Amino acid sequence: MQTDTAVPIPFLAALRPARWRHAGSNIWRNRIFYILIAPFAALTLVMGVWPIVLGIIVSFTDSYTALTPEPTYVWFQNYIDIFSDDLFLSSLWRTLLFTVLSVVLNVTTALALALILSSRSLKLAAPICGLALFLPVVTPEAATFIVWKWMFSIDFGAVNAFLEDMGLPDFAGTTKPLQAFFTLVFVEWWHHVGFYTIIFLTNLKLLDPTLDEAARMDGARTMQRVWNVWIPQLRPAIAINSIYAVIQFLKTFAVVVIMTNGGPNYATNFLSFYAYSKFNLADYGQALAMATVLFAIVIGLAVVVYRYNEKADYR
Amino acid sequence: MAKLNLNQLSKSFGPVEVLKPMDLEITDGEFAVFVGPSGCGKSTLLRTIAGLEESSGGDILIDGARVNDTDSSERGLSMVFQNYALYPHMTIFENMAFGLRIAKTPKDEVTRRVNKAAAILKIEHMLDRYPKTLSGGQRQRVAIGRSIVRDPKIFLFDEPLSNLDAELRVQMRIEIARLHETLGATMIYVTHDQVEAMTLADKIVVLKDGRIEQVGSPLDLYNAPANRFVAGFIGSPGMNFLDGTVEGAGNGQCCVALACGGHVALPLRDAPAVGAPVTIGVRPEHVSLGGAADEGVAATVLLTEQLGDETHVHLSVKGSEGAIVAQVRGQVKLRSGTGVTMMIAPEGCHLFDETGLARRDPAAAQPEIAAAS
Amino acid sequence: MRNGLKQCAAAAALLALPVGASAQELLIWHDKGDLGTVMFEDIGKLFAEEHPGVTVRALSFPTDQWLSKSIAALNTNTAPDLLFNDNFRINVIQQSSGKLSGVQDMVDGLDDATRAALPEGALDASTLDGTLLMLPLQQATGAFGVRTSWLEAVGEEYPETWEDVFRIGKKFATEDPDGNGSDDTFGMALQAGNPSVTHQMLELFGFGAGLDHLIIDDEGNVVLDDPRNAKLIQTFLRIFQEEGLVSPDTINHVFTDMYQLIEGGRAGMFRVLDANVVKWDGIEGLAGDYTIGPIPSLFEDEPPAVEMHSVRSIVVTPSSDNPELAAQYAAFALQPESQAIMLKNKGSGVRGDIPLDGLSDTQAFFAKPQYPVNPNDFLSAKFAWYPELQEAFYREISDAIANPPADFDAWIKATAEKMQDKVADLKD
Amino acid sequence: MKTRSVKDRSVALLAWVFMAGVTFLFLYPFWWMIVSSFRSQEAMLLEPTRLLPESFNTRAYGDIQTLGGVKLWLYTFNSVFITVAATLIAVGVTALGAYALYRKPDLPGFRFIQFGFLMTMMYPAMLLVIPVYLVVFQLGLLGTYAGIILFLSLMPILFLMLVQFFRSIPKELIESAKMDGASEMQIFRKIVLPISKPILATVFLIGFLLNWKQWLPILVIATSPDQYTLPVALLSMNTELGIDFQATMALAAITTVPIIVLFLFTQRRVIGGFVAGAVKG
Repeated sequence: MQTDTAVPIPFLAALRPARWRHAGSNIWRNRIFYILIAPFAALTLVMGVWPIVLGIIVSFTDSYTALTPEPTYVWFQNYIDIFSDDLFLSSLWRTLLFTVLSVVLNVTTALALALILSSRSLKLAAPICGLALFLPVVTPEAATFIVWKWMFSIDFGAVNAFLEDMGLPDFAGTTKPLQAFFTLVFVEWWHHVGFYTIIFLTNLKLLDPTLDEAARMDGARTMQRVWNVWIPQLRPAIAINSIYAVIQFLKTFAVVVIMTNGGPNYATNFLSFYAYSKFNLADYGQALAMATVLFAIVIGLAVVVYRYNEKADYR
Repeated sequence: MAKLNLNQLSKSFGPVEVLKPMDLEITDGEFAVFVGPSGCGKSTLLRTIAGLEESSGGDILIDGARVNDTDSSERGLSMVFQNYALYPHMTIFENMAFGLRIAKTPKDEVTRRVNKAAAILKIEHMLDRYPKTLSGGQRQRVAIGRSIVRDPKIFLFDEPLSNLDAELRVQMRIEIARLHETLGATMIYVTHDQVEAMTLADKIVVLKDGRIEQVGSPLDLYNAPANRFVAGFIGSPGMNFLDGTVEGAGNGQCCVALACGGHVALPLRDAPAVGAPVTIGVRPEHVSLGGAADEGVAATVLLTEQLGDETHVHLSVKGSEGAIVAQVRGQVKLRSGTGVTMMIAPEGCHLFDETGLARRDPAAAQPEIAAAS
Repeated sequence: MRNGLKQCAAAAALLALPVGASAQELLIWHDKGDLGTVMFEDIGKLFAEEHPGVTVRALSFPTDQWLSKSIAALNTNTAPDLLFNDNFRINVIQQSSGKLSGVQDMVDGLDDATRAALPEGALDASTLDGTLLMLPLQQATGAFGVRTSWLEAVGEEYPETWEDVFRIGKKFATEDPDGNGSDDTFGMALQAGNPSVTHQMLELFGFGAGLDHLIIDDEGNVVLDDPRNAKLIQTFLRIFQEEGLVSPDTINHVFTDMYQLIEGGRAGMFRVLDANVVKWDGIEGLAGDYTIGPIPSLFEDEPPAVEMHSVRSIVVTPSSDNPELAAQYAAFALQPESQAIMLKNKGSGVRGDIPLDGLSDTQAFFAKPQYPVNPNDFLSAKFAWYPELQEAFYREISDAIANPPADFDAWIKATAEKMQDKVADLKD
Repeated sequence: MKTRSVKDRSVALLAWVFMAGVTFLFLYPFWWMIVSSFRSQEAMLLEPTRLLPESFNTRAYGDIQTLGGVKLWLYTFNSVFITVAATLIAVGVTALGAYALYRKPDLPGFRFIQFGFLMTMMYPAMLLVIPVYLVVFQLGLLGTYAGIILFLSLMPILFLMLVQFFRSIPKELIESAKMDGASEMQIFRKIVLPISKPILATVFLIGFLLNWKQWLPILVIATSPDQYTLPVALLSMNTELGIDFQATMALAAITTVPIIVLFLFTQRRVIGGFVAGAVKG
């Protein structure tokens, strides 16, 4: 999702070393599987592994020569450069802050929305509401972000018109640093929360109803049941959603390109956007050094989560 | 029709040895049942025979020919799986015909054989239907039919009845027994249910932790379990175990003092040394109850299970953690807490030494004792 | 099966062909929109009369895409035959790729009349590090425009000084000059969304008012805290602090947003470029309702003037399949008949000897200047690192817009020192 | 009991009102987009939140027939062609690969492929575009449909969904076929493929929706607006090609509405597929 991308933690198991036992005959006997996997392997290598490796290599080269047949290697100079660039450091912290805020906001609100949607009182309205929540997930973000950009326009945006009708003060939208940051938090929430809600909703439907019935028999109130019966059972779903959300929001990009271009006063200059703007000016070395840093952060997080899950499994 | 020999067959998954080197012979037309608790390796053994798992050592011989490196489809076997494994996108007919069609069998031959198998299992009327419209029992029949169609040398069954409800299970058990009789084929059957094993098998192979504990006919295993595990596993309700110490031996007799009080003297020439801890095993039908006047072990009734023609009385005795079950003929009513005397028939006793092995005089001596009692 | 494979291979080969490549086609990338495309293709039709079989295709990209695509294409040898843009952007792509080899030969090969008609200023602006990098085709002038009906509505005249601008701006914002009954107008439209657009505004106001330099002088000394420069900066910051003078969004605005306000009738004062007027003449509500004039004055001793905003130039790329043909086309674009087409579509050419008949009043304002044209210092042509300095300076400006400095003098002094450090850094 | 039901009813009412508000929040931008595409900019300024257009002003739809010198139908064709081609390749290639990896994860080399794929999934997708640009350049595929389609056909989420599905096939089904004498090719063609048909349809649908949204890889790999798809054209329009608000909304509507309709018709499948890909990845 680009929801496109999400990291399946169990696949880290692939890190285990392969066994190359009597390889020759094994390969011949399983040639059909090699044939089946060949296109996939080729695609993964050409459009995945190669670019990643190339990306890391280029991050060690002088941007000016990066695309020539014999690039000049400057080794860690690009990394030194970006880490002595205040704008990069601030965008790194800003990205992390944005990620934490968004993860908490999305996971909690998605959980709340899912609980409400699964309550019996909504009846037939629930599926319609669920569809509405999910709609932004599948619609082109170029369109939805442009719409939101105009909705937040302080000149003729619907948001301020609405606030005015309600007698509330205007909202600065993307025109002031702090407000712009939160505008993006909101728009990203609007775009993604449906996905997390649906995951929670599906998990809620899979819950063991007898536990809830038992709690009901014990006289637990709704909130007590939510807190003591449902949420503990949803813990795996909360974990999965959090992982997805962390990865989702770490790479926040399109919304910046479309709505703020990193402004105002760099208040929404997130890491991937900053890297991309370096790329646009052919600063390949620094752009890919930044990409590599972000990649390392994602891998680090994934490993931590994987370790944690592994431990939890043995509990 | 074929016989199967395993020769020091073993199987490991990485460092874990799930099957320790084992020998086994299953003769032509025999119905062999692999039984054991879950995780004992019985399914792995079956799957290794089938060729679905690679063996790590030893030989598998079918009719004397080594098949370890032969593809499973060329071993001439068929298998019935626990979850039926019917192809959901094919009709019953297509399911049963699949193997033959793969083998490029002529069309009318396919039809003939499928119809024949369907007739044996009485599923002719559902050949056009899809698996999802069938009940569990019907699906199991189709799965068996699919095996029959292929006319295999050996039929393999992997816990085929465990997904069925109790009533259906009994019914299908009988049908499989009848099928074995009709076809006279060699069959290997895996189950964790010792009742199925007892009722179906010509030969039971008891496995535990990847090792064969004992091989024999159902009654051999019942009457002369080789060790404490087999003794406890075969028979329902299970054998009772009482701890004791050898207090005297000689003259072909072994005298054991029970921890719960009382003594048992068994005929045993090669008895453990005096003072050695042993376990006495006795089946519920060899435990009887007497009044306070009778000589025996004092026991307290925990509960009684009324089965109509007989009653299982659960007793608590000193020095034994679990309950001792006595199988009493007829309908007996005993209030829990009642004190009774428990009596053990010495001829029904099995003696297990410290390592759990049964100590028993050579088979030749047994009939004498039996005659004596 | 084998046939299928062949078809697949053929299809794949077809897919792998770049779209629209052909030997006798010249491709130009520019960022001047549909009118720019018409302009180049019309010149192409004239050119084809002398070179039968040649077609010229022009593609317009959004400016940021033009920049990144041109850089990437030069670096990967996938560029089109010709690239056209403002001189400072050609400088940027050269600094990011180093692939352009200059046009001295082309200029030397021009006929005498054409060579003589090329202003020296335009050639200077087309020079980077001492090499004549690009062929100037248009000299763009920046002026100031005010909505005439709005002036009438609030009872004002064309603003001559910045004090006038602030006063009129306030009235525009509060007195509903368009009479639509709603409070939706601003005094001025501006762009401050990134370093280069903000710089353009500062240059327009600064050079137009007679400054010689903006941040640094020809030697690279920081002149920011020079009283005249400081006044410009202070005035610029004041624009953002005056209530309603500009839309609060301005801090994010690039020219599209700015044009949105202008063309949508939301702002009363704005920048006018030669390139704008042809399009604006066709916009209902705007055409005929704005007065073009000199830049508001900052200093009493300077005459009212306009700014030489940029020189729009063309380069032949090394990846061109037909470099000679491309060069011929570029030179052809300097011929009087081509220049006339440019004037008609984009409001300007570079030659001083083009006939001006058939132009609208607004076009004539730029084609035949009535005011002195103060040149931009075009320091990016002199210092390769100038854009980076611009960016550093922009960070300070945008920070000051977001958090107005309490003591401006101290701020400008501190900023000048920072820039001095930055220059020292960059010179290394 | 009576008080309880009153309370229940008020809670239900509250839930209704709240969720109605939420639904409105999620649907309104789409509505606003469509309505705005029929309203002139002046009208928008006067009454930004009007729920119905004063009149159906279709000027914008006419004006965007050509954008940046390229016909709207070409953008549309590119969108459909690139999306369908990339998704078809993605589904085919990924399904075969996922099946092979699911069946024989331990074959020599397979772990490496899986590892590489895992890394690809973890690399921030947006930034992967940068080195991919360099690779596509080295392959000589810059500015070609092939370059764009190849990159778009690498779709991790499809892999997750497919592996999830293959894992759900009882392994006995395959073993049974093996015992029946079927070769691996026969198992794949006669057993696995037929029972995978529904999931392949779902995966195709989701792949289609996701690829339709793509813009950055196309923007970066394309060398000319001739190869742009609707979302990329929309983006360009928003920045410069046009600054016409009404036309922007019209193009946004053209980009979005077909996808909304497709989604509404297939929502069960799509949502189910997303969940399947996510829940146990």
